[in-house]
Amino acid sequence: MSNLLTLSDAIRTHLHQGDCVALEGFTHLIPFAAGHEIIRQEKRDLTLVRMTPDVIFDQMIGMGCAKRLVFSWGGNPGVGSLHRLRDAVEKHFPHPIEIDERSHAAMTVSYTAAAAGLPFGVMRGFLGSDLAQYNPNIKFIDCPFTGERLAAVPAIRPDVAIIHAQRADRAGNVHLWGIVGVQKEIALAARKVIVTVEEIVDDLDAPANACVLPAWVVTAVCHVPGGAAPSYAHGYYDRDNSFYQAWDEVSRDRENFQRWMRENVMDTVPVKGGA
Amino acid sequence: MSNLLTLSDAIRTHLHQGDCVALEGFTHLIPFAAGHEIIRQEKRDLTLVRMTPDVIFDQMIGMGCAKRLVFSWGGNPGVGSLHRLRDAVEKHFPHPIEIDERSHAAMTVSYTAAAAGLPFGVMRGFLGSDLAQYNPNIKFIDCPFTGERLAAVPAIRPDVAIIHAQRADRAGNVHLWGIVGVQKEIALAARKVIVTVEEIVDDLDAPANACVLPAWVVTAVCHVPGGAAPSYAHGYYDRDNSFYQAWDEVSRDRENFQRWMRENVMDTVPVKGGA
Amino acid sequence: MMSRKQSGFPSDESFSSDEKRGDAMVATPSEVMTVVAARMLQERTVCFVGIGIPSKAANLARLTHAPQAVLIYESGTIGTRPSVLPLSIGDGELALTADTVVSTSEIFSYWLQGGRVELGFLGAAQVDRYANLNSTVIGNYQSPKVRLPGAGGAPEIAAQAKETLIIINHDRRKLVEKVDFITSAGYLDGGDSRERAGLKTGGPTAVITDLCVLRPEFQTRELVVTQLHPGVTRQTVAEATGWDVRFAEDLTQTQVPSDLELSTLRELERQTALAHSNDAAGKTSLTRNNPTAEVTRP
Amino acid sequence: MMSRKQSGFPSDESFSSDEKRGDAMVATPSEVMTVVAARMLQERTVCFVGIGIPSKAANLARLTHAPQAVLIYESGTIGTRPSVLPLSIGDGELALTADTVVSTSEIFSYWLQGGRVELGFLGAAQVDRYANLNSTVIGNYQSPKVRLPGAGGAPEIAAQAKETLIIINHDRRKLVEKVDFITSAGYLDGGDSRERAGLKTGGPTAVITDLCVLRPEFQTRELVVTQLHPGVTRQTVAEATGWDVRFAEDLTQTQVPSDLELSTLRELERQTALAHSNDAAGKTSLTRNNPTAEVTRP
Repeated sequence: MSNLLTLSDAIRTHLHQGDCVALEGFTHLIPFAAGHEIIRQEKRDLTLVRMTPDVIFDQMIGMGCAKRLVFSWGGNPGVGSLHRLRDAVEKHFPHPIEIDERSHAAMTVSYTAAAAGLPFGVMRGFLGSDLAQYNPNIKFIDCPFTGERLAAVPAIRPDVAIIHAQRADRAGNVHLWGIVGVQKEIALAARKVIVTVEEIVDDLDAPANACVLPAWVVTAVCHVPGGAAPSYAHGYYDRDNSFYQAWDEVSRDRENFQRWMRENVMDTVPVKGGA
Repeated sequence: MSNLLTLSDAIRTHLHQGDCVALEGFTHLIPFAAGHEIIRQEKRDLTLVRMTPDVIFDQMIGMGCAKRLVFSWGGNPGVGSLHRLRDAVEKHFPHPIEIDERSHAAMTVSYTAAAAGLPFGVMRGFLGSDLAQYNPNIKFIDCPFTGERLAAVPAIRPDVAIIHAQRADRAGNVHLWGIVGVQKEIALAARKVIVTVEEIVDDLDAPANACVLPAWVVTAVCHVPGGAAPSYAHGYYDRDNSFYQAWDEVSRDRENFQRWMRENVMDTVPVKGGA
Repeated sequence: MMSRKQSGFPSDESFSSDEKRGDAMVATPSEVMTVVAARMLQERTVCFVGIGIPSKAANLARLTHAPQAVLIYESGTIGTRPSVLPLSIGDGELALTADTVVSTSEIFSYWLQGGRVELGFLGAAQVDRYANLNSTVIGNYQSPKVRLPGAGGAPEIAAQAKETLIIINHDRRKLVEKVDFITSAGYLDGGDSRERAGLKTGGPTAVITDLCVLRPEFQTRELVVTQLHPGVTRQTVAEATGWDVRFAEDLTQTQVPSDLELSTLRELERQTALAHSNDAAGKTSLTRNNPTAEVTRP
Repeated sequence: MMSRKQSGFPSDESFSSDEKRGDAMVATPSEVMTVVAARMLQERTVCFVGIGIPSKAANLARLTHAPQAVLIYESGTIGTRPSVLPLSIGDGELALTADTVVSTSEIFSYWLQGGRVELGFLGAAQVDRYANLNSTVIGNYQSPKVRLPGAGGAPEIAAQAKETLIIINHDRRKLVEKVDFITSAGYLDGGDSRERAGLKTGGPTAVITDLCVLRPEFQTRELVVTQLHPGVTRQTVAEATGWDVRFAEDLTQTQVPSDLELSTLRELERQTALAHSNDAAGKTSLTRNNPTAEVTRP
């Protein structure tokens, strides 16, 4: 083989302008390093997909990568607003973005439908909620057996899914654990999958029924230690809660934000690693 | 608490005449001891649910427990026919049984729909297959987004699900591993869940993201070492392949079968164990 | 009444430091709100918990009268017993202390939609007189005055938990006649409109604020004040409510938080602050070792 | 040709002991069938494998020319590399040697229906001239003459794998004009009827018997003989086929199994017999120890 690439090569080769790209990780294992590389490579017109946009999408939106946002909860967890997201939605800065807004449950149903090769998924939801009024991607169907009215949401099949995991072996098999979120689902939902990992090991030695992605479903594995910071990687490092708190101040002001991004993302050397 | 019971008490208390009962375990961890206890307690008019009826349902059907069978593959794995199942379907002995026949995939969709609280599940299937003609539980619906024709199957929500697992702790939390089949799904699909286990331990000490059923979703835990034999319990004992081969001869003849059941099941003392 | 921070959108669940401290054994309004919410979580209840005050209340209940309450967080942790409060919904602490950790999709399908959750705690930016919740926008959806974080897990918690409790700071901008946007259904237009919309669960049974408790009136489903917190007058509540709020005939007084409740709550907050300041200092509590043994210890 | 056991329903995939042995380096018809099936599994192919000859052929391919073929069994094992052949679809050997073991529902949803399977191996009691498969009943469904085991995973493998190979002993009762019951769709009534029924995948590309290989003819989709095994005549095939079978213009001869293919196959069978006789003697190869380390070693 192998599917081992540098992060820079993986993003350059596999993510194109205008793509639909999902970066998943539910608080845990958020692929920050990959998001920064996308910003550095100035990918534009992306449809960004993530249940919880978090600081990583705040940065990508603020830097002009996003044409459209598919999401379900766009706050800074435990802190407050995502100011760059709000600035884009409320004031169209740096440019307007389209919003495809759902609920957490609906996002997971869309991911699992795509992973299972189905065009849509069924859930009991959105009855009485205004979300369905504003989002044509939420429809209602009747159960053919009971007649019950249920919500239907279309599969989300990104061009590229990017996740962060704790480990891969040299063959490119990936193992993650702890709060595994929807990473397996989004990886199997997408056409291509890029995984950044803390560590490359000789033998995964994964426990029974662990969350493992076999190498043959992974487009690229990139060795990026610390690639989830300031979120956390269970067993490697903690969430940097102080960063999330500090981000509120950094991101409130456009120029302050841009300066921070220049100094901390744009002018930094891309993370090395890979084969 | 606790939910710890003897197998005999668990079956007596929680399984009633005429119930719909699923016994799952895909080759691995088949709850044979529980099936034998159902036979000994002469439960009748049961709707028996299992993807692969296997020898355990052959025995229960032959002993007259079944009114109806919901299944997807009714052979003796690696050997041939289930003769008691065939005798019931072909010759109505010991009495006629109704058949609700699906495919493996459809059974798993019905289980996961029930576990997820939905009245039905969607799959791409049964196009061109005669099964849909004979089974009113297979219908077709159109995707509200793409118009694609897909199969729909109703949720299967048994009154009781019975599974076998490797271990439980004293609080009644259950841990199984290896080929986990559809045990978690059927456990969460059913109204009541009985779990027989090889071992009761002080601390499950289960690995990250293991297949664990919390005590509060388990109606009864029964300590039944060897409860899966002649199938196997990964980490405890192997599948007794010679038994499965010998069963072909035992089960071919009605009287031979009945003698064997009398000697090996009916006249034996119920397995002790439990609280 | 004591000074109460009128916090704005959307960081309304954070606390000012003076509130956190309070006088020894004299509860702040926020503490009263948390204690009252905790009391409503009965022993052994399976509870779907959001971050912020819901998480604080649920863990206070677990550490006092409901040690066997089962807490589920949407990140996938079931039966979690955090020793400090998580700052985010997916903190490692939640995984380390859980009975089991499953995927987020499984949490919403098998556990919430599967009907296994008895009680859901919800917060919101707005709640209206029929207990509908808004966490989406202030103003118009297409060109919002304030873009709030959005739905998250709330619409399904509101629809699928057997009952829900709403926790919110009492403020005319928050308790409104009609929410700008129904993110999560309460009783919709009141009466049987919730049932007619196809919702099968009980809906909100209480709105707990830092001034009082409101409950849906039988039949009309309008929220009425059923319980006033210590030192709070009807007038204070009426002035802080965005509709002409009514008071129940059998209006009761909230029992003052006990020393045990308050000391447990404050100790939990102290430990939490300590742990998070350790995080900030770069110390690592999640040690790196064999993944096979590190998570999911009951 | 050599004696060939005309086995009945439904244990048609078991072998008589003389077949198993064979003469050194002279292949039995069953061995030829297995070797020919194995050759059709290309390196790195993701293959959904059933028990019996499909499993034997797939593992023979893995042990010879396709070491990186990915074998998936419906019991939930992905990337399994058994050292002996499983007797059942869920043998512990499959779990012990897999890259990962997932639930059976995940196998069918994310992996098979998800479109990740390139090749499916299928057996059946009957196959007809349009490659439809019957594994449900002989005779009438409601009052069958012979009740067969049923569908199992076959309908979805036939519908969702990008292509399928069918392995079956050649016999007039098995290769029939029209199957009694379509369990798994082949080309239905021929022509474009498969596509018109909404099936999106390629369907069966070969039927491999112990006499020959049949492939669907372009456009009509009727199975025609494209390849004869060593020593087999057209007449033998015609007499053993339940319809007026046609032969391709460019009919070829099956290459005799190589010494490597045969010796690998026989060693695999020998190891399998040995392992299963150990089982019978009550010996335990799956030792009991820490569950965290015992399964899923790649």
